[in-house]
Amino acid sequence: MLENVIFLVFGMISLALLLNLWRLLVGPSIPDRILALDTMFINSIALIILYGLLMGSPLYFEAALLIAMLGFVSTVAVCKFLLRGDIIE
Amino acid sequence: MRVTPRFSWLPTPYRSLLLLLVWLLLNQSVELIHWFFGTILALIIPWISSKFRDPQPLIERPLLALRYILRVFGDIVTANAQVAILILGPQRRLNPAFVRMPLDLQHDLPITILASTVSMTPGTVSADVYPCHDTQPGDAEITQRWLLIHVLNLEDEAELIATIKSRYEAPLKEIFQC
Amino acid sequence: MSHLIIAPILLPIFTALLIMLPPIHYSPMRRRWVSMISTVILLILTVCLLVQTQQNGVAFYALGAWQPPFGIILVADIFSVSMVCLTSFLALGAICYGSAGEDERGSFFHPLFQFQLMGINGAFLTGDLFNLFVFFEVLLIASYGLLVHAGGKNKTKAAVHYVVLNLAGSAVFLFSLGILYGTLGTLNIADMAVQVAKLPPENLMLVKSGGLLLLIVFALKAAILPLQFWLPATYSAASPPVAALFAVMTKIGTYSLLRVYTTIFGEQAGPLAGMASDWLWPLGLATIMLGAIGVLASQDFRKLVANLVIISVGTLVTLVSLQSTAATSAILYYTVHSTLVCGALFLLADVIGAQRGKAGDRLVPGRRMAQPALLGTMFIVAAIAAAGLPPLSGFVGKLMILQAASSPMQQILLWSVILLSSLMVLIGLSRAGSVLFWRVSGNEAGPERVLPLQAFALVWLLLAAPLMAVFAGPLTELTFAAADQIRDIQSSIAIILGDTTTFGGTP
Amino acid sequence: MTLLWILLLPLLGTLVPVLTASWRRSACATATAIPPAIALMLLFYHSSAIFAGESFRYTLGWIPLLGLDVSLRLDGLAFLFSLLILGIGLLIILYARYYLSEQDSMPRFYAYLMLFMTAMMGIVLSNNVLQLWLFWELTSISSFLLISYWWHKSEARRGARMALTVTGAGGLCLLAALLLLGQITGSYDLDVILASGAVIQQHAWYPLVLVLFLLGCFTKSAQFPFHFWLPNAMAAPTPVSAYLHSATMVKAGIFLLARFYPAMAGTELWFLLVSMTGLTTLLVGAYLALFKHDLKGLLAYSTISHLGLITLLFGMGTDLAAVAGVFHIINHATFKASLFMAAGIIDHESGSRDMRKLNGLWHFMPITATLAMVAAAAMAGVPLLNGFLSKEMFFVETLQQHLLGSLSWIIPVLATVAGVFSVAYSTRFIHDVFFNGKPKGLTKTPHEPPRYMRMPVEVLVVLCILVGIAPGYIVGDLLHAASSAVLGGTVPEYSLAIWHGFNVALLMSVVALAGGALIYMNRKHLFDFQNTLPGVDAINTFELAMKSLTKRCQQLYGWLDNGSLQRYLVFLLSAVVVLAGLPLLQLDTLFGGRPELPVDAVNATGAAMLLITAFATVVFHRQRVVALLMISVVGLMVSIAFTRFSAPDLALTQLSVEVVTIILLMLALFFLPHKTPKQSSPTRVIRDISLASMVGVVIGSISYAIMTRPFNSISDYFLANAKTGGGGTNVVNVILVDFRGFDTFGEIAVLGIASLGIFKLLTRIPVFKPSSDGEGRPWALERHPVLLATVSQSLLPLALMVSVFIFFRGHNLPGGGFIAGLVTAVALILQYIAHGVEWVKSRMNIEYQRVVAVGLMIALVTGVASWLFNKPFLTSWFDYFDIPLLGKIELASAIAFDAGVYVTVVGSTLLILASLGKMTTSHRPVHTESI
Amino acid sequence: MESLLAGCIGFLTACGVFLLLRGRTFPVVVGLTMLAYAVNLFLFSSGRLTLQGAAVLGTTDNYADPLPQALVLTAIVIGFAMTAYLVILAIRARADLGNDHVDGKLPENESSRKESR
Amino acid sequence: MMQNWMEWAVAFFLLLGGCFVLIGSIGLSRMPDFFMRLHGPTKATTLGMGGILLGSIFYFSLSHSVSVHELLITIFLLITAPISAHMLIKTALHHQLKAIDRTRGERELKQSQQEGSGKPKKALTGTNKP
Ligand code: NA
Ligand code: NA
Repeated sequence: MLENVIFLVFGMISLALLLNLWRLLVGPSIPDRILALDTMFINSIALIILYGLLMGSPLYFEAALLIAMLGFVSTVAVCKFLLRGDIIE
Repeated sequence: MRVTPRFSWLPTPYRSLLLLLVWLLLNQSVELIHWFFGTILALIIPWISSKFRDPQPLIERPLLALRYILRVFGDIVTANAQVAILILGPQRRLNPAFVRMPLDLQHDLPITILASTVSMTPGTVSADVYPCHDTQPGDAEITQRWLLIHVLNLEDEAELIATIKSRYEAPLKEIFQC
Repeated sequence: MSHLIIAPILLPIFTALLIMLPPIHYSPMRRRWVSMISTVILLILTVCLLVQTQQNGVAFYALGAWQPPFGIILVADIFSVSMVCLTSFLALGAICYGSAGEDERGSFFHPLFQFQLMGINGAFLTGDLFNLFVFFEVLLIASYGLLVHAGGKNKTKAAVHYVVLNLAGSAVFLFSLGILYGTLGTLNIADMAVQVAKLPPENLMLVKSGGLLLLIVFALKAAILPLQFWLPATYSAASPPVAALFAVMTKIGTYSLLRVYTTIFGEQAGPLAGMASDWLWPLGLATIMLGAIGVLASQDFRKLVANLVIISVGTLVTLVSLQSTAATSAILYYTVHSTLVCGALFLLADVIGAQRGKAGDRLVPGRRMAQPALLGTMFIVAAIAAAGLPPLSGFVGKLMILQAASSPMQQILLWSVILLSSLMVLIGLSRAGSVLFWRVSGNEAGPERVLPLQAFALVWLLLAAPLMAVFAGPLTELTFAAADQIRDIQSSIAIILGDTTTFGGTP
Repeated sequence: MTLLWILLLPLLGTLVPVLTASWRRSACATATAIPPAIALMLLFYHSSAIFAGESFRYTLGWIPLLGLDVSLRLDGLAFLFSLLILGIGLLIILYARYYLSEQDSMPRFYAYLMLFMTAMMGIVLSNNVLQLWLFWELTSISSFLLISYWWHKSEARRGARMALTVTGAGGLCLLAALLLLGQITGSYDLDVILASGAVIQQHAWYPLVLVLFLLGCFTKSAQFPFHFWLPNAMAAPTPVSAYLHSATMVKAGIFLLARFYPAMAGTELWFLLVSMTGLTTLLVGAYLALFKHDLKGLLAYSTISHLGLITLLFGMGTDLAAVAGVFHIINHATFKASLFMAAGIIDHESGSRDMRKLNGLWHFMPITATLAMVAAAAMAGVPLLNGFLSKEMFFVETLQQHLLGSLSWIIPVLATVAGVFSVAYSTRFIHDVFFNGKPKGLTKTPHEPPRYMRMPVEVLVVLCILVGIAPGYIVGDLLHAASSAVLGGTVPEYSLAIWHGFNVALLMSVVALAGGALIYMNRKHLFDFQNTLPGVDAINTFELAMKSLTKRCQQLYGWLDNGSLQRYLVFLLSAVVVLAGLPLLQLDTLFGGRPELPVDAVNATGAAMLLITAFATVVFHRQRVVALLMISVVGLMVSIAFTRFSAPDLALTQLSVEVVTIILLMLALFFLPHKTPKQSSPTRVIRDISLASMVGVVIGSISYAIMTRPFNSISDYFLANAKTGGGGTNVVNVILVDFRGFDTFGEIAVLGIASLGIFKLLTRIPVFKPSSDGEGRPWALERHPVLLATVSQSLLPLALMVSVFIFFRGHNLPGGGFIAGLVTAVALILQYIAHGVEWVKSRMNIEYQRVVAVGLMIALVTGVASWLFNKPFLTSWFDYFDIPLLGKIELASAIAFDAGVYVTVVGSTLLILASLGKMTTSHRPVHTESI
Repeated sequence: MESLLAGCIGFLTACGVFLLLRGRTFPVVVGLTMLAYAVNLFLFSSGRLTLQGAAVLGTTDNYADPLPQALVLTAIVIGFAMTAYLVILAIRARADLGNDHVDGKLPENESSRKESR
Repeated sequence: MMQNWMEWAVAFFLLLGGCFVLIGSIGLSRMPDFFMRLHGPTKATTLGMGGILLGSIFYFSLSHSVSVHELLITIFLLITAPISAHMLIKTALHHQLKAIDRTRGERELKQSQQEGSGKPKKALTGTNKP
């Protein structure tokens, strides 16, 4: 029963990812795209956690953790770039 | 409010506590050895990174802080539910708005916490804090600052501001005694 | 277990790090001297290693004590060690020249130089294909850094081309590594040779495409037609000592070609044996001709020298395709000769350019030189050697090359190309010399003089030409020994993988 | 051994003038003359034995594996030439002492001269053909130096280069010929080759060999049609002309003909090529000589024609002809050298060589005039002079031969015609210079030269006369010895008598003398006729040819290489398609039989996202920020794929590297245009698309073929030994730090070096700081948003904690030094982003390049430490310790190595990003040199 | 699955190559980055695909081939270093040569009009 | 029994999380202007992630030993998500993205941006500084 649930959730997240992708592609503005990217990062955390569940192995936790950290940094960096051009000033 | 830490070797006790917790979480064990190394790291790392910390008001009312956190968690759940409904519901019923809210808080840390809370909770995202000032060491200029909020579906501006002030800003002033 | 084998890799990086750290890195003088002294030590060590190898035959160094084919190994045979010797010999000249002041025209000259040495020596010594990739990258990244030393538009422009091309090349290298590992299941070169021998037929063609991708990689490094266009701009833009050191970089490409296609795809490789020769032979000859054309087309001396490098590469590649002991031994001798001569010529171009004022090394009338006799003599020596005229090393090299051709077909093609190209080189060099030294405008010379260190560097490199001719007897014995050794795959495999390993399948 | 000394002495002689440069001129000259003088004595010391028909050998091993040894042989022919080279050489030294002016550098001249002398001696003494070739080329080089001695004169430079080019080309042909000879006979030893004439002439390649060989000889000996370089070599100082271009170097080709006579001569082909070339040269030279107004020009062409004569003699293939040839070599050397020196004297003392100006010099320099006249008479073949004798023999031979069958009579006729012209130009040389009225427009009044400048001429002229009167006594033995050497033993009967009675040959001589005089008298018409002919200036033609060659090469090169990177890349990628694609065509099926894994919806989604975003990156590549966002999704998907296919370490690394790359690219984008202008033409785009898709197809199919093939690799060993041998359960990490730690060592070296190079690139860079973004929007005013600043401060310790955790677990679980390092670096970069460089620098002032160095040093030292235990570099060590209360902990050398990795990564990443960031701030990186 | 991955690798390669052939430095950098992704996947796939087989001892019974993973790790790091260098070099070239064309000079057709920034 | 109960919990949390994640993305895709799109991801996602992470915590706690480190990710997201949103909305404001017309308080917003530009900036130079 749990497997089915997991697959169902997989489906939801895949759908979510595709919606993000849609937003990423159509934009229209760059902030929209960044928002989509950021969301994508977060959703992919969910994806990886689910993999961990599916494979029953905790080995993928760090990947998720890293995405959480690094996704934030890259979003911030892009925003800083759009705001100031010079992200390390 | 107090900015200078109680012990020089332990600049940020609560942060160290948090770090120890994090270490235990990471290693997923409460064995002695992890307590040992965790403590060491929890002491060393804040000490190393203390240079990278501008003087901020310290937590004076830990229990209050704990209550605040719990309350926020509660609000998050409700907020998410509301937003979910708003999102799924018809859009024309939504009436978004930008709201400017005067801040009684003056220091960066509390303001940050407040802004984050606002972003987490009912249909609001804190957009900006202004007038901005670069947080350079030394110049802690105290000015009246505003919080700009975007609301997904605004019924009553005054009420919203009132809730935020009473529910979040006031406790924060309490916690940091500022 | 002699650690001497790995010294040529570790000493340079140690020196580089030493130079980057206090207290050395504070003063230019300290950086210089540490760098030079360490290079001298390197030379001594490599010579010792050569002697050792000559006495004890092929030896390998299992890093981390993990036995091949599982761990990475360094292989010391006469050929590889001779290349390492060559590198350190050349390096000493270049580093001395650089220490005459060029090194202070930019940051990190000596560290980068030493890193480059590490990379080159590693590439020569390693017995593991992926490790070869790693060392390629080491020497490449160091060369990127050195290429832009002392700045300038030309350097930047050349660097962009050089870097992008080599990045693409590295990608190709990785593709081919993937193919070879995915089909042979190993990375140790000797073991690959064994695996190729017992390859199931359905994998043959995959391995072939992998092997030919390697050919592209090495061709790019070696600058073989049609992948040689980057070379003239790059080498002529680089700062003199760097260009001098670069003279050996193309040889890494040719060396790797030799290594891979005599070992992995050697006689034992059955259907794949000598699969590269069909491509290398025509391309090599074409490269020689193109280099010769370039020599005549060059409008400044550095470009001319760069084209000499291309000719030498073409010659070596052609020899690689011959796959015979005589050819291999010719490769070794000619590599050493051409590398040193071209290195010297790059340095010479610089001092000449400096003394000719605005004209620089462009082939136009220029200011009278301050030391025409000294530079003229050096030029003539270098030119004679480069043109393969007697009595210097080039002549011996040419004899070896011409004698390496065995079948009539080879003789007709190889000889005509070689002889024609050397005639063109003769014409080009005599033109260059007469313009540079004889077409002077005005009578007063400039203030520039050759500095002692520069003079030493030039003499050091140029002395090789006569010496290699005088001692050609023992040297040719050495090269033939090296050729026999490198071509006797069976026994080197027996040494590396233990006698138990034998070729299955079709020998 | 003495043979070696005969060769070595002139070589040492090259040093003498250099060492004695500071001495007085005469002293220097004398010193220079000593070594060849000794050599000459040594030579004479052998003379009796040589005349007795002996020959000497000397061999010294040099490069046995190439069949090249120092191998000398002294026989009659070698003796004769050595005599000429050394003897005339000595005279030239003496002559040059007075000829060269004060501002000419005499030591340089002597040095070159001695070098040339060495080379010539080497040729004539060689007993190994490779060694012979060595010296042959050496003569070309040294003659280049001598001709260009007055390098400030353009004609000297051009003449020198022309001579070098022509003779150099010939030399290369000769080399080919000699190598082929060596292969045919199986030895490069001259004795062997000469002994195996039959084998050579039967061999299929004989024609090729002969042609190449003759090309070598003819270019050197200025035979038609390669004669043109010789007159232009007259730009050289006269001693050089006298020595190289009359007596010695031009004779080298003849020498080769003589030397290889036994091996090569005697065939139809030999006769045809050699004699016809000789005949043509004889005529052309003789004819053209008459019209040269330049004294040396006249002598040059006469030399050409005499060389032709000798060639013709050797071409006839009869023994007597050969003897005559040898004899004429001697005679020509004597009179022509003396004539050149006389011409030099005239030039030297009257300031001109133009016969239109030079007239009636008899009154100014009677003695020189007499000498010149005698020599000229010898050249014309006047009886009682040496020239007459050899020319008689020549005429006789022309009558003896029947090589052209019924047309054989043509040869003597043409020979006579040539004789006529040679008389004519000799007459002109005498009359037009020493008589024929008064000198016109000379810069100075001519007078006799210094005593010793004239002496060499006197010596040679005396020789001419002596030989002419008493040939038997003077040159009998020499000629016999030389001829026997040429013919390989058997010398035919010949008499050196002056008077053979009335015969056709005598008649021919008479006709020649009379006709010559006749022609000279009414030369006017001939000159007019000649002027109507279009004159070809060899030197300009040559220069033009060279120029056009260069131009052609430049055009061709420019056409191949237009300096466009895109073209180079197209070559590279096409090579990939061809070389990797062709084998695939022979691969019958891609699928290798290994069952495929099932595809589920999620993977499909992931793949779809990967493909779409990759495509979007291409589509949006001109809006750079958007492209960046797209490609970061690609990277994210790739790392998710790694996660999916059970490579967590890869996923982690890919992720962290990607984020750093994105940050880097955005830093870069600040200094680059934010949009790419549209530029590629449609055709270009189509070309690129097709090439790209071909590469993609090839790579894709290969990877499919590999993935579906059964596989066994060395990896099982790693799985088996990771725990026991490497002390870790994360096999990938154990491979990285232990099994293949050396790769990692190189890898972090690359990272460190890259950061150094980047630092280098960024110093003294002229930055362009845009004031607004792509749409021309001015930048926002707030530099460091409060919220971000505050949060990033509190994130730092958290991130450090995490990286410590990742570092330590790496050995047993996914993670390790590299990833930990990147996490730390990113956390610090976040501080840079949130607070700016100044803020960070004021808190942490470290020179990152030192951090890099320290990191690498840690790794290096860890590796070397294993030497202490007499283990190879990077041999790992680990052990488990039981600490009371705390429990069991593992210590491993791999951890120290990984620490090195960690520090290097942090250092390099920060060095790269921070120094890029620093660029825009007020302060520059620490080293302020140019890059 | 293999065919899907192979297709992705091929497509990534194609896209990377196309961008690599553009005339400006930045697209070239992006192209090389994408090519690097393709290369990494390719090299990784040479060890064949395994599900639920992370090469951590004791976590599973069929391990993925760890060697290619190690190789890819090295390749990633080296690729990062190289890309970084190229990026900075692009900046340098823009600063030195005044434009961001890979040949340092704008092609004739647009050298006339001002480069868009 | 206990086991079963835990499984139900896992399923519940996972489904909850999945739904919220999906809803967040739906909001992202269908909201009319940027500012409204922002709400979905920043909120729904936090709870969605929380749900999934809780699910994972329960799952591993029942299958393996107790596993709570997913909490870390939650903490991280709670700290960072608002800041990302903040930076994004700042960017949007800087890019002067249009909110839909019926958005109230945009006038004050413009005004605020004027105020925001309090002190002039020194760092802004458009000139080529060698
Ligand atoms: Na800055
Ligand atoms: Na900056």
